[in-house]
Formats: sequence, C-alpha cells, structure tokens
Amino acid sequence: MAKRTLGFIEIDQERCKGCGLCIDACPVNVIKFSEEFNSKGYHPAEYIGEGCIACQFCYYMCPDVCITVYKYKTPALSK
Amino acid sequence: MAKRTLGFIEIDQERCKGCGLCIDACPVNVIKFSEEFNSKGYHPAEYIGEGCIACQFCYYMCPDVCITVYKYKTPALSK
Amino acid sequence: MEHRIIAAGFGGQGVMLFGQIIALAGMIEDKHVTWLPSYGPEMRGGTANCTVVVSDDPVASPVVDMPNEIAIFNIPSLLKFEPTLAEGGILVMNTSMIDREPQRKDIKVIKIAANDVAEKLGNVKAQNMVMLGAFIETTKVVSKESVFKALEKKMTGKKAAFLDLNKRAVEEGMKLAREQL
Amino acid sequence: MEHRIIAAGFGGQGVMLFGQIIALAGMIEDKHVTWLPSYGPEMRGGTANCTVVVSDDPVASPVVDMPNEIAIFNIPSLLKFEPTLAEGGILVMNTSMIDREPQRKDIKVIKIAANDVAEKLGNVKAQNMVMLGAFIETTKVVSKESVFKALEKKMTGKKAAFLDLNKRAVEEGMKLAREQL
Amino acid sequence: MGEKIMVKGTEAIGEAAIRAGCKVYFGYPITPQSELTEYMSRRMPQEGRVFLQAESEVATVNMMYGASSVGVRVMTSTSSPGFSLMQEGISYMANARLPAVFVDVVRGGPGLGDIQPSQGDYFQVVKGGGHGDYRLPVYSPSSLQEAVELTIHAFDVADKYRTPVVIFADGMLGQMMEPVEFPDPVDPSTLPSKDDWALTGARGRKARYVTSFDIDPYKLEQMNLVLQETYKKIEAEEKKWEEFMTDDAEIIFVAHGTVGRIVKSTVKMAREKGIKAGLFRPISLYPFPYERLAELAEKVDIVMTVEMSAGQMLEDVKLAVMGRAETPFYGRLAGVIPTPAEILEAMMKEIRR
Amino acid sequence: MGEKIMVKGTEAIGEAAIRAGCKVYFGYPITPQSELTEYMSRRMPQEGRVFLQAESEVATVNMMYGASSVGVRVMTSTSSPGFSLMQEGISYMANARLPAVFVDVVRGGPGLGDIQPSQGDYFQVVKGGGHGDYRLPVYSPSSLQEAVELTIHAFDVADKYRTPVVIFADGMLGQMMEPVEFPDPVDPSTLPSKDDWALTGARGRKARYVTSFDIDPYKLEQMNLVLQETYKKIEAEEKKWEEFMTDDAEIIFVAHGTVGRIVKSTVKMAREKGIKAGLFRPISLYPFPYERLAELAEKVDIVMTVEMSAGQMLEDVKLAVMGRAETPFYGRLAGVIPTPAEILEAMMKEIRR
Amino acid sequence: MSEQVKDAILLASMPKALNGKEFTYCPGCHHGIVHRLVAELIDEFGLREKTLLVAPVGCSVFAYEFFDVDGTVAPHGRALAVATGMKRAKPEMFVLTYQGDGDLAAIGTAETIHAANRGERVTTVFINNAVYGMTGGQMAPTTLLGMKTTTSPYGRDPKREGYPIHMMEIMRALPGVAYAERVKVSRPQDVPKAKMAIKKAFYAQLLDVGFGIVEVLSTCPTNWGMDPVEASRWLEENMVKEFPLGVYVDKVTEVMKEKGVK
Amino acid sequence: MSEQVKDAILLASMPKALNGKEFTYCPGCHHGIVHRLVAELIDEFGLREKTLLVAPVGCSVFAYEFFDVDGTVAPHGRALAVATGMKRAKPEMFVLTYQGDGDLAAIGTAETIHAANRGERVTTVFINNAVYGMTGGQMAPTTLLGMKTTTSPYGRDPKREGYPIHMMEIMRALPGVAYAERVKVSRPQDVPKAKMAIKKAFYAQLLDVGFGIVEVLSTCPTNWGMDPVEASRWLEENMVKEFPLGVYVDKVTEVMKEKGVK
Ligand SMILES: Cc1ncc(C[n+]2csc(CCOP(=O)(O)OP(=O)(O)O)c2C)c(N)n1
Ligand SMILES: Cc1ncc(C[n+]2csc(CCOP(=O)(O)OP(=O)(O)O)c2C)c(N)n1
Ligand code: SF4
Ligand code: SF4
Ligand code: SF4
Ligand code: SF4
Ligand code: SF4
Ligand code: SF4
Ligand SMILES: [Mg+2]
Ligand SMILES: [Mg+2]
Repeated sequence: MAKRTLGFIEIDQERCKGCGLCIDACPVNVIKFSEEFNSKGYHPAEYIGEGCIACQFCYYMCPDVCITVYKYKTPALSK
Repeated sequence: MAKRTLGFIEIDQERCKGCGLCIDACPVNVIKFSEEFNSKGYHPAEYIGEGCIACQFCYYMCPDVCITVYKYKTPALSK
Repeated sequence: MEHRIIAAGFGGQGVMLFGQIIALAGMIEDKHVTWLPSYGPEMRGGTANCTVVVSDDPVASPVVDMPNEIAIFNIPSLLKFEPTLAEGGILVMNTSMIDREPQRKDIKVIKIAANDVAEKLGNVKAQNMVMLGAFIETTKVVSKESVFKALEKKMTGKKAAFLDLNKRAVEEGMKLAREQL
Repeated sequence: MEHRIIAAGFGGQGVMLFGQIIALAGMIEDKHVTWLPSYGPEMRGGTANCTVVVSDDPVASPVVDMPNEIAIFNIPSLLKFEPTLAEGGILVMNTSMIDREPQRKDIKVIKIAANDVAEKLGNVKAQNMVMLGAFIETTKVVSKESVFKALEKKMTGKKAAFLDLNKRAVEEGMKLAREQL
Repeated sequence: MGEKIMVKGTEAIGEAAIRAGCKVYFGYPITPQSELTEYMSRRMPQEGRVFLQAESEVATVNMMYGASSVGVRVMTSTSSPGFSLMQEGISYMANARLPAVFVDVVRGGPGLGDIQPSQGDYFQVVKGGGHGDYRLPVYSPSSLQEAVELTIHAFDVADKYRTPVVIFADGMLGQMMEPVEFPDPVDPSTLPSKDDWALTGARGRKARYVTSFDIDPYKLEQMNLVLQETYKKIEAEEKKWEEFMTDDAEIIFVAHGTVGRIVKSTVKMAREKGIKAGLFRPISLYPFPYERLAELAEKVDIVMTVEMSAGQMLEDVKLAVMGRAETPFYGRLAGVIPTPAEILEAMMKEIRR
Repeated sequence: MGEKIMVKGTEAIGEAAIRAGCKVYFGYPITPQSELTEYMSRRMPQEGRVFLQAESEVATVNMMYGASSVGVRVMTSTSSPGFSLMQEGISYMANARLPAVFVDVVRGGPGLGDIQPSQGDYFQVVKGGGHGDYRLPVYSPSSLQEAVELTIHAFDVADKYRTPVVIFADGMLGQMMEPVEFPDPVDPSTLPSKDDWALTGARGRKARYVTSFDIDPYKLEQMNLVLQETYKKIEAEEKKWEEFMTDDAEIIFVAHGTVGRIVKSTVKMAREKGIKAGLFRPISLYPFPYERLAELAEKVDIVMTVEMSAGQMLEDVKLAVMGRAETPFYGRLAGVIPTPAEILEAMMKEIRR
Repeated sequence: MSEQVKDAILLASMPKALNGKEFTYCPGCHHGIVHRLVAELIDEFGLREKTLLVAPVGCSVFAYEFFDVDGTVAPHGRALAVATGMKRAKPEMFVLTYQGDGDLAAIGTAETIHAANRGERVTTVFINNAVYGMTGGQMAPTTLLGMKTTTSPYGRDPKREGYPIHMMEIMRALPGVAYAERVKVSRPQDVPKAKMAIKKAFYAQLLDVGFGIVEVLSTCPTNWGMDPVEASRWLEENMVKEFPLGVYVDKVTEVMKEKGVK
Repeated sequence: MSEQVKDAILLASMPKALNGKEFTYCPGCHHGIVHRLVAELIDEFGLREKTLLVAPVGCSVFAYEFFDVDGTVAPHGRALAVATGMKRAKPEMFVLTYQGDGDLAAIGTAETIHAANRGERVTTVFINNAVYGMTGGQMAPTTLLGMKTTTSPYGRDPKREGYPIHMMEIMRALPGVAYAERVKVSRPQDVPKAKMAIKKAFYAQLLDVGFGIVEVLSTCPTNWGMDPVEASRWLEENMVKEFPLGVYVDKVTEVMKEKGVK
C-alpha cells in the first residue's frame, strides 16, 4: 500500500492519559504508545512520524484534547 | 309519555350538599331541590316520589354518596 | 373598648368584605384594627369566616376564640359560632338563609331577612350590606359615616356603580335593626 | 511506637490490599491498627492510596498528614507523597513503574523492580506482595509470620490458589530489600 | 411614606419586596402563604419583572440560586414543610454566598401538622436546618408595618453580606389585615453593585464562577473562614430588638413575632395588677441580641420566655441569661395561639413559686 | 460475640443493622457512605430482605416512612446534602411516630462542600433540621466497635420510643477499617410487637391510620404533647457519655465522635507535660448529658470544646456549664481533621491566658 | 319507606369500604365520585383487610379518614415513594395511592415516574382537576393554556408558564407501567367506564403485572368559579380536548385472559 | 516542529472556550470528548461572553473549571432549576447545563421534566454512561438490564430494580421540547454527528424555539471495569440496542430554514 503523508499531528504527551482511543481511531495506524512514562505515570501516545492523512479521527476521539492536527499545504508523499 | 315507575331512590338529605349533579343526571327528571335547608345550609335534593326508572345515574353522579337506589321486584306502573 | 367580631357564612355571600369594611371604617376612625380570614380547607365546602378586632388600644392578637359580636349568614355558621359568643354578646343573623332559631338565652339576637331586603333594593348581592347596617346599628362598632367612607375607598372602578345601592342597603339594615332594639 | 504508613499507586495495582494485609498482620500481633483508603474523585484518574497506622497504643486518628513510611507504586504517587514523608522516613518504590529518582536526601529509599520480580515468579500481579515483603523487611512494622497468617485469612476460596505465589513474592521482596539495607 | 392602607400580611411583604427592587420571585403554593405567591403572580408582570411558579420547593430554591448568581434581587416565600425541602439549596446558597430573601410563614408541625400560626421552626430557621457551618440572618416581625420594613431591610442585609436572609412570620401575620404605610420604591441605581462577583458573562474579564464546592478541604476551610468572618460582622452590626416597659421591670418576658404583640397585652395586664412586667422582643433571631438581654437579666429575678413552640428560642434566652435569673417557659404548640390572659396566669404561677 | 475481624466502618454499621433485624434498607449513593449502600445491596438479598436504591434522598426518606408504617425495622444512610433533603420526611416521621434509623456520614459543608470528615451537621441533626417541634435521639460513635453497638442500640431506641434515630458518623469512621467483634443476630421473636399501631391491614379490627396531620390545632397540640412526653422520657433514660481521665482533671475537653478519639491522644500528651487533662465525650448528642457535664464543670476552670465545626455543640456545652467554668473552643472546618498536637497547642494558649 | 323497601331490590348504596364519614369536599366535587368507585372495587375484590391507602396532600388529604382501611397521608407529592416502601416491606398487601395533579405531576414528578418505571406493584388513582384545589386554585401543571388561576391571573401562557403536562403520554414511555388509562366522570355514562379502568389498574397489581394508574379528569367547581353542573360541562368541552381519553398502556388485559379473570 | 507547522494548515486543536486546565476524568472517558464538542460550538457561535455553564454533581462537577465561561455547580440534580433561574433573570444570556444520568434522570427527574415541559430556553447536554461514575459505579436509572454495578451486584433485574429509563422517549411527550436527539461518540464518525445534534440544541435556545437536549451515550471505563477501547465497543454492542439513536423531537430545523441559518 502506497503510504502517503498528508499531514501530521502533535500530541501533548504530558496531558495524555494513555487511553489509546486515538490509536484505535487512527485509520492508518500511525499512532502508538510511547515507551516512556509521563509524569502522570502513563505511557503517552506518540505519532510515529509519518503516514498521517490528516483525517482528524484521533483529534475527534481524544478525550483529553491532547492532539493538534495539521495538514500540509502541499501534500507530501511519504519518505 | 307514559311515565313508568320501576324503582325509587332514598336520599340522605343531611349528607347532601345540594350540588345538583343528581338532578342533572336523572334522565326522567324525578329529582329536584327541596325548599327546606339542611343543617349544612343547603337545599338538599329530593325525589319527587314517582317516575324513577332505577337507572342509577343519580347514584353514579352523587359525589357525597347520599343516594340509595332500589328497583321494584315487580315493576309498577306509575299511579 | 374592644370589639371582637366574627362574620361567617358561605363563600360568595360577601362575609370577607363585610369584615373588611368594618376594619377599614375603624381605621378611618383612628382606632386600632385587625382583620383575619379563615383560610385553608376550612374554606372548602364553601364556608368562610373572618375575624375583626376594633379597639382603642393596639390589638394584641387578631385571633378571637370568644367573640362578643357575630354576624351569621348561614346555618352551619350559626351552629358553629353561636356557642362561642360571649355572654351578653350580640348575634346578627340573616334569616333569609337560616330557618332555625338560636339556642342561647343570654345573648342579644337581631334577625334580618337580608336577602329579601336586598332583593327589594334591586340586587340580592347587597344582602351583606344590609347585614352590615344592622350590625353597626346594634354594636356601634363604627359609625355609618365611616362605613360610607370605607365603601367609597373600596368601591372604585367598575364597582363604583354599586356604591349607591350598597349605601342604601346599609341604611336599610340599620333601620331594621333599630326596630328590634 | 507508631507506624504511619501510606501506600499509593494506580487502581488495580493492589495498594489497598497491600495496606489491608499490613493492618491485619498488625491486628494478629495484637497491635492497635487502622486502615483508611482515599475515596471519592481522588480515586478517579486511576490513582488510589491508603493509610495504615500500626501502633502500641489506641490509634487517635487514622488520618496521616506526615507518614513515616511510604510504599510508592507509580510516578504521580511519588510526586505527591515523597514531599510529605517525615525526616528520616522510609520510601519503598516500584522501579518497574517509576523511571524517576526521588529528590529527598533525608530519607531512606528502597528500590524494587517489583513487576519484573513478580513476572519472574509467574504472575506480574504479585508485584504488590513483592513490595510488601520489601516494606516489612525495611520498616519492621509486622513480622513475616503475621503477614503470612493475614494472607491466609484474606486468600480464601478461589484466591487460595494464589497464596503460595504471594508468600514467595513476599519472601523475594524481603530478600531484595535486605540486600539494600 | 404614603398614606395608610389596609393590606394583608402576605401582600404587605410582597409589595415591600417589589419596592425593595426584587426582580424575580419563584414560589410554590402552600397554606398559609399562597396569597403572597398569588400577589406576586399578579404584580411582578405588571412591573415587568419575573414571576414563576416552580414545580416544587426544591426547584424553587434552586431557581433562586440561579437567579441570585446572575446578580438580581430574588425572593421566595413558603411555609414550614416547604422550607424543610429548601434546606439543601439554602446550604448551597450560603456557601456560594448568594443573597436572597426567604419568607417562612411558619405553621403547626411537625410533618403535615396544621396550617395555624406557630413558631416551631425556630431551630430549623435560626440554628440552621441545612448541613454545614452556616448561619442565616433571621427577622421576626410582629406587625405588618414592621413586616414591610424588615422585608426591605432583609434585601439590604442579603446584599451587604452576600447571604440568604429569612423573614420568620406565621399564618397570623400573613393572613391578617392591618393598616400599613409603604415607603417609596428604592431607586435601583442606588443599590450596591454586584459586578465583582455575579455571573454576567465573561465579557472583558476572566471567566468566574460561583460555587459552594472545593474538593480540597484546606481550600474549603478557607471558604468557611470567610463565612465565619461574615457572621462575626453580622453579629457585631445587625442585632435588633424592641424593649417594652423594661426600664423598671421586675419580670421580663422574652417573645418574638406575633407572640411579642400578644405579650404586650400581658405586660399591660400585669401592670394593672401592680406587677412590673416588661417585654424584651428579639427582632433579629440570628444574630440574637444576647448582650442586651444579659444586661436586663442582671436586674430581674425572672426572665420568662413565651413561644408558640415547645421552647426553642428558650435555649438562646438561657445562653444570654446564663443563670443570672430564673428562665421559666410558657408555650403553646402546634398552631394554638396563647392568649394574653393565659400567659399572665402562667406568669403568676412562676411568681408564686 | 464472635471473633475480631477487620471491617470498614460502613460495613460495620451495615452488618450491625442486619444483626439488629433491619428488614428493609433504602438509600441513594453519596460519598463517603456509598459503601454502606453497596454493602446492603449485596447482603440484604442474601438474607432475603429488601434493598432498594431510591431515585433520590427525598424518595428514600418517604420509602422509609412507608416501610416503617407497616411495622418493619428500616434503615438508610446518607451524607450531609442528602440528609438535608430528608428533613421534610423526617419531620413527618417524627410526628407520625415512625421508628427508623438514619446514618448521617457527615462531610465538609455547607453546600456541595467536600467529602472529608466533618461535624458541621450538629445543629441540623441534633437541634432539628426539619420544621416543627421534634427531636431525634442522636448517637455519635468514636470507634467501629462502638458504631456496631450504637447501631443496634439505635434500632431498639427507635422502636421503644417510636421515633427516628440518627447515627452521627463521618467519613473517617465510615471509610476506615478497624478490628471489630459483632454480636449474634437478634432473635426477631424477642423484638417488641408493633401490632398496636402498625398498618397491617384492618383484619379483625378497626381500620387505623398513621399520620402527622390534624387540621384542628387543639388536637394537633395533643399529638405534640405526646411527642414532648416522649422526649422527656428519652431525656431521663437515654443519656450516654464516656469519661476519660476526668477524676482528677483540671481541664476538661468535650469532644464527640472521631474528634473524641483524637482528643484522647491530646489528653495523654497533656498529662505527659504534667497537665491534668480529661475528656468528656458525649455519646448521645440528643439527649445531651448536661447534668454530668455540669457536675464536672464545678471542679475545673476550663471546659474546652473541640469540634470539626465552627462551634455548634459548643452551645450545648455552654448550656451545661452555665458559666461555672471558662468554655473556650477549638475547631477545624470543612473537612480538616485536627491533630492531637494542634489541639494541645490550642489548650496551652487557653491555660496561659 | 321500609315497606316499599321490602318490595324492592337494593341496586346501589354506600359501599362498605367507606366508613360513612361525610366527605370534606365542596358540593359537586368529583373527588367524591371517584372515592366511591374505589370503595366499590375494594368491596368487590374483598380487599378491605389487605388494603393500605396512601392519601396525598391536596383536597383528598382526608381520604384515609373516609375509607374503612388502614392508611396514611404521605408528604406532598411523595405518595408513590411511601407506597413503594410499604409494598416492598409487605408485598402481600394491596397498596393504593390517591393523588391530585399538583401532588402527582408537580412536586411528585420524580417519585411518580420512578415508581412507574420500576413497575412497583401499586395502584394509583390520579385526579386531574387542572388546579391546586386545596390551596385555593393556583396553577397546576395540568392547567389548560389560557386558563386563569390565582397564580396565572393573566391566563396560562406557554411562553411564561409552559404547557399542560400529559402524564398518561409520559407513562407510555415507561416500561414498568402495566396499565394506564385516562377517563372522566362528568356524565353518568362515564362512571362505569371509569370504574372498569380502575379495576384494571387494580389487576395490574393483583396479577403482578406492574404499575397501574388511572387519570380521572375532574372538576373543581370552587376554584373554577362555576356551579357543579356548569363545571362538568366545562370539563367536557375543554379538558377532554387537551387530555384525550383512552387506554395508554395495557399489559393487563392479556394477563387477565391468560389467567381467566374478568 | 515549527518549520513543519509553517508548511501546514491547522485543522484541529484545543478550542478557545476551554481554558487548557487538564480534565479530571479517567483515561478514555467520553466526558472529555463531549466537553470539547461543546467548547467548539461556543467558539463557533461566538458565545464565550454570553454563556453561563451549569455543572452538575457527578464526574463533570468540575466542568465549570475547564471552560473559559462564567459558571456554577448546581446541587445534585437541580441544574435545570438553576438554569431556569438564570435564564428567567437574564434572558439575554446563553444558558447551558451539562449533566449525568444520575443527576438528570434520577434525583433531578422533576426538574428536568418541568424545565423541558415549560420549554425553558436553555440547552442541556446529557451524558448517559449507565452508571453513577463519580460515586463509584452504582446503578443509574439508565443501567442496562442484567448489568452488574456496585449497587446491583446480582445484575439489574426489572422485578427488583426496575427498567432503564429512556429520557428522549419521555421528551417526546413534552410540548416544551424543541430539540431532542440521542447520539454517541464511541467511533470517530459519530463525533461530527454528535456535534451537529448539540448545535441544534444550541439553536433551540438561540432561535427561541424551546428547550434543547442531546443525550450522549458514553463510556465509564473505570466503573465498567474495562479499558477505554473495550468500553467503546461494549457501548456499541449493548447500549445502542437499549437506547436507540436518533432525533426524537425537532422543531428547530424548520425554524432554522425559516430564518435562513445553517
Ligand atoms: C411541601 C409542600 N408544599 C406545598 C404544600 C401545600 N399544598 C397542599 S395541597 C397542594 C396542592 C394540591 O393540589 P392537587 O395535588 O392538584 O390536589 P387537589 O387539591 O387539586 O385535589 C399544595 C401545593 C404542602 N402541603 N407541602
Ligand atoms: C443530594 C446528593 N445526593 C447524592 C450525591 C452524591 N452524588 C454525587 S455525583 C452522584 C451521581 C453521579 O452520577 P451521574 O449523574 O450519572 O454522573 P457521572 O458521574 O456518571 O458522570 C451522586 C449520587 C450528592 N452529591 N448530593
Ligand atoms: S489525523 Fe488521522 S491519520 Fe493522522 S494521526 Fe490522526 S487519526 Fe491518524
Ligand atoms: S486519545 Fe488522547 S489521551 Fe488518549 S492516548 Fe491518545 S492522546 Fe493520549
Ligand atoms: S335512579 Fe335514575 S331515574 Fe331514578 S332517580 Fe336516579 S337518575 Fe332518576
Ligand atoms: S348529587 Fe348528591 S350531594 Fe349532589 S344534590 Fe344530589 S344527592 Fe345532593
Ligand atoms: S377545592 Fe376543588 S378539588 Fe377541592 S374539594 Fe373543593 S371542588 Fe373539590
Ligand atoms: S468514573 Fe467513569 S464517568 Fe467518571 S471520569 Fe471516570 S470513566 Fe469518566
Ligand atoms: Mg388538583
Ligand atoms: Mg452517569
């Protein structure tokens, strides 16, 4: 499957509670749990760095409003 | 109109509050207000003494349960 | 001197207004007055009463257990209040509505066929004013002049049309009472 | 002598049971004991803690503002309770869940990778018993024997199957603590 | 002040509230105060103000909470069982510091009781029927003229200290008519501003909230201390009472509200008998005028409390008198109104002792 | 009595109620007593008894009214705001003479407040938060063992005098675990019969009713007098308190419930310093043990009240002491629990005065 | 008379479940008619010794004094909570509440809806007279639009006072309800129908189907300011339009058939 | 990052009507999702300075601390009475309540139904998570049949605990309601739909049509004893069956068309 990157997300990891709803929601599976703990003691969500299609699903589902979604002005093919 | 008497009613006049619902209900108009006052100060309802067809309408409507309805065993024509 | 008055009858007979006019007239005469209605379920079943105190001194309690003057507009009120009247007290009753006799011998009784009188004057509703006239004539609680002033205060707007009738009713009541004194 | 203990971590890490076993063991040793959980919205967000007092005298208050011994199971609990520990107090922490260092220099710290140890013993859930072993070894609040008796009381029915595992976990925890003393 | 007119107690209070600038009235019918609700249903729309009959007293008090929180003057009236249902809400309002005026037209209790005049809600109203450490300023009028004045005063006290205030009345006061003079309506522009706390929309300022809640007990304790400070101020500044023939009195009655007016007659009757009686009538039940009563108690042997209750204010009287004098009690219960004569008789018994 | 087991306070009370023969429990969740509701939801069906979660505290108290009126032992538990909502119903039950046990696990107030231990409901619970002239026997345990015993006792007192009874607890007592011994369940056949008043269906007798209502104030006054007689009996027979080192005390603390246990430590600390302190711990808050406290007050200079409130029981202490000794006060508010040390410090200040 | 009586069959007289005490209602008030129907059914079912009657606060506050059964009066609006307490404690009893519209549909809304939704085995007779009778004719939740009452002196305006509440329609949304019907008793023909409805609401409890309720459109001549006959006519012309008569929930008839009861 | 950002369009981030304070909800709790939707709408309508938020007692008791608008917390269940008080006193404000199922549908039943029936111009967001979250997972009026909670440990049995209550179905019987819809937010696709529903409930107030309410089926992972993803699945499989999604009352769309708003 050609993996296109149309945008990216930022996650406020200190705010994140590691609920996994964004991970479950992401249609292209580009979010995962971090290995690290945040100061709440959770493994926060983490963008894998590529492949985001800017669909906002993760934003929709995040109950802690940790996620900001951007869309590239010029859609870039994934590296 | 042939006025048949099929039964009769008794009214507890001391109990009566003179509301007139029985009078209004009686299909053959055989109840009227008494001229006298009862000790509540009302003019109680009074059976005119003949013409009752024992339909119980007055009993149905009396909110103070003042009325007893009887039916003659042998229906008598009115005098 | 303290007049402790109860007026009682059916709702719609104007007993509340009866009491208020006396209280108002008392106020006009610079007396101390209170008016207190019966209320709550007491008023259901259609009976109503009010208590008026007219006094030279401030009124301690507007509640009266033993009135010395009562105005009675129907049978149940007679049954209820006659026994509470103080010895030597005054009972004014509307005989158009009451076909029984008072039982007490130690009181003064004034009988007024108020409905008939009012009807003759043109409106049966004025029966309470006929009673009022009889009542003030007998008890001297307030003067006719004060009652007229009170009526003028109360009967404004649409009601003003009835002012004259009511004044005549009061005068008629006074006359009938005088005849019995 | 009074042990004022707080155990804190995520809900589900067994901190409540940790505290109850200590209290029960204390009771078995005829000491005066109280156990008090955090409750209400404090417990939301998944964190939970409990306070245990084990004392030679009747316990005045089961509420402890400044504990002298704490068992810490996650990062937010470390942040919250480390500062409240009394000078010279004891901190036992589960380093499997905590990748940060305590800040205080005036306390004794025992570090136990309890999850890893428990996992090796066959069930990560027994991590709280590893912590318990380390804790009693360090604080001497109750003896191993009493803890075992307490476990026997608590772990009945289906839970009895875990009794042995738990005892081994306690012993393992004691051993690891001893190595750090 | 205008001319004297005859009005019913409930109407006197209602009209006074309107003149005090009451903008919103919520209520639920209950005898013997329904006439006040009815009066407001007629008058408030005439003034372009808000009247709403709530579905219950629980709803009523919470509507009050809402209306007060946005900064308007608000009132309700009820009678004993209804006042019981308002306790949770009142406790909330006290801690959220929301001004409001409650009229409790007390009737015979407990439970459904009857609908006659009583003072059996004293503990509930004066000590605090709701949960937590709060107090409510409480005023007990004994005539309709006083009811008018205290109602207006109640709005001012409520705003000044940001607290609910209670008018303690009874069915006698509520139902009776007496001549009354009304003061002119207050000019709304002279009322103190609530801009520093009311919820008016976060325009040009930070968002704010009104609350009775803090999950942290230390912070909540701070809120409580603010309340306690307020109560100290109220206790220092807001005591009200009337004395009647206390100057040379040898026996002092203590009675409030309608009983106060009845006992005045008793005092006169006693004086006719040559007994130097006097009356101390607390007008503010909280703050209770302890100090003045204590002073008076120094000079007499008997301080006799008369209530339409089993002796609730009596505790406050004892706290004032503190053993300086005997503190006998005479009360009628459940809606029975004592007469001046029976009170006199009760007094005579005490004297003879 | 069985063996000692560790239980939570809420469970201790629940289990005690079951052993006392409580047949029906109604409740509504509220922190910090929900565990008791939860415990009963588990245990009552096991015993073939009734548990029902009501839609509110208002519904709860009225379900209690219904169940008690048919003659069964009934209990509920709640916390402060919930108790406020029950006031109307409690007033009804008091006048209808319906036995029942209420557990108020008091939390910081007023309003929503917080969920920490408090004693700020003293006025509400002890003086009467509902309308009308009624009182409720109130017991304030200071340990779980005592909570068990008082709960059982509460059912007996409720039945004996036909009155609602309150257990005054707090979140500390409710949430903590402590070793407890339970007595054996009571034998239901030994409980007093309610056949002379309960609504059991008019079989072979005249129909009867349970009511708090009489439209005639003179009849209602008679009902009230029966209540007042009952209260006199309760005052004569049901006072309970504990004394701790009062024999030779020179300063006496008064504290109830959990504060009582805390002050015991203060007393010991004081004695270590050579100050002869003692503790008077009222167990029944109504009836308050005035007489014994008055006796003790004769012998000391200071009677110091400590409460988790702004000083509510303090009024009862003053009514007992009546000026015989100084009556200073120390309190923490809104859910803050005082420590033995800070109480000691407060005491030292008073001594130094 | 007594000779006349000998020659006659008694068709209708005061039911035994009434103790003969005079009702405290105003002349012509429908409360009395409904009392009699309830009493007749208690007689017919032989329930006198099993019935617990919960009176409300409202004009029918004295109801428990008129019936020859054990009873009580609940706090205003709480009759169904009290009834729940009774029935849960003693399921073998027959528990009946009798309530006005202020009681059941204003202050008691929560208790009503939750008892119904729980399917409490109790029976409720609900008198909708569109006002608060007892307290002097204030607006009820069921007051009609435009209707003047002592607290809606300008006529009920939905913008200000909201809409009349329809309890039977709400009952339809509650699965615990076994029987719900709206009837009236303003004409003689209505009365047996109303009785049959209440009978089914009795069966809802007696056959353990669920909660049974009957709403009776009723007059309040006193507070409507009409004479009793006029009030009945007004009801026919105005209330029936706003509150359609009929069966709203019926899970009872089926069970009756199953069990062969009539 | 910032270079990356320069090349990009911001699609979605924290709405302004939230003040950035961290929510106190458990991980994965739907309360947070709905908060965000409400905040977005306050932003989009430009209502920040006109909004008064009434928080309930329940897990969302802190709601008024998270939104950058004036607010308060009502006594448990009474949010709609408080809101009524506010709106009646200041009709120019936008008044919003946010309530749980225990709050709105148990203790607050009467206040809810009467505010709705009066057609109060206020908007209500109703979080139905089938339990009392705040107090530790007790049975709610909306708890499903068979569901175990801390106070229905043997599973909800209709004979004992009654039936789940259906508020939207009840709303249908109340003429004052202008908009009522039941939605969920358990899948990303649901979220814009839920937002549109709440938007209409805003319009119900803003266009003076009547009372607007949206019920959001929500998870309580903590008290359901599930992880957040599992809880969302459970909701889909179980709650939707009992509580059908959809529009129950809509008098708003028509008015929107009339007034030409979208
Ligand atoms: C808590 C409480 N609030 C108010 C009242 C006053 N009250 C008594 S009856 C009643 C309403 C009666 O109306 P309804 O229920 O319609 O019965 P009706 O008299 O019309 O038959 C009210 C408000 C009360 N007794 N208790
Ligand atoms: C009068 C009163 N009763 C009970 C409570 C306790 N209480 C707080 S929140 C709550 C229920 C919360 O459940 P819900 O409304 O469903 O909200 P959720 O937490 O599930 O979002 C209860 C019963 C209270 N604060 N006040
Ligand atoms: S915006 Fe869509 S594709 Fe990008 S991370 Fe979020 S869910 Fe995945
Ligand atoms: S949805 Fe939000 S809180 Fe949950 S894991 Fe993703 S970023 Fe974290
Ligand atoms: S039974 Fe029928 S006919 Fe006879 S009096 Fe009554 S209504 Fe008239
Ligand atoms: S219906 Fe009954 S109360 Fe009315 S007039 Fe006839 S007999 Fe009398
Ligand atoms: S007031 Fe109305 S409802 Fe009450 S008894 Fe009179 S007519 Fe009937
Ligand atoms: S308890 Fe449930 S509803 Fe409350 S925050 Fe946690 S998950 Fe959400
Ligand atoms: Mg009605
Ligand atoms: Mg919920």
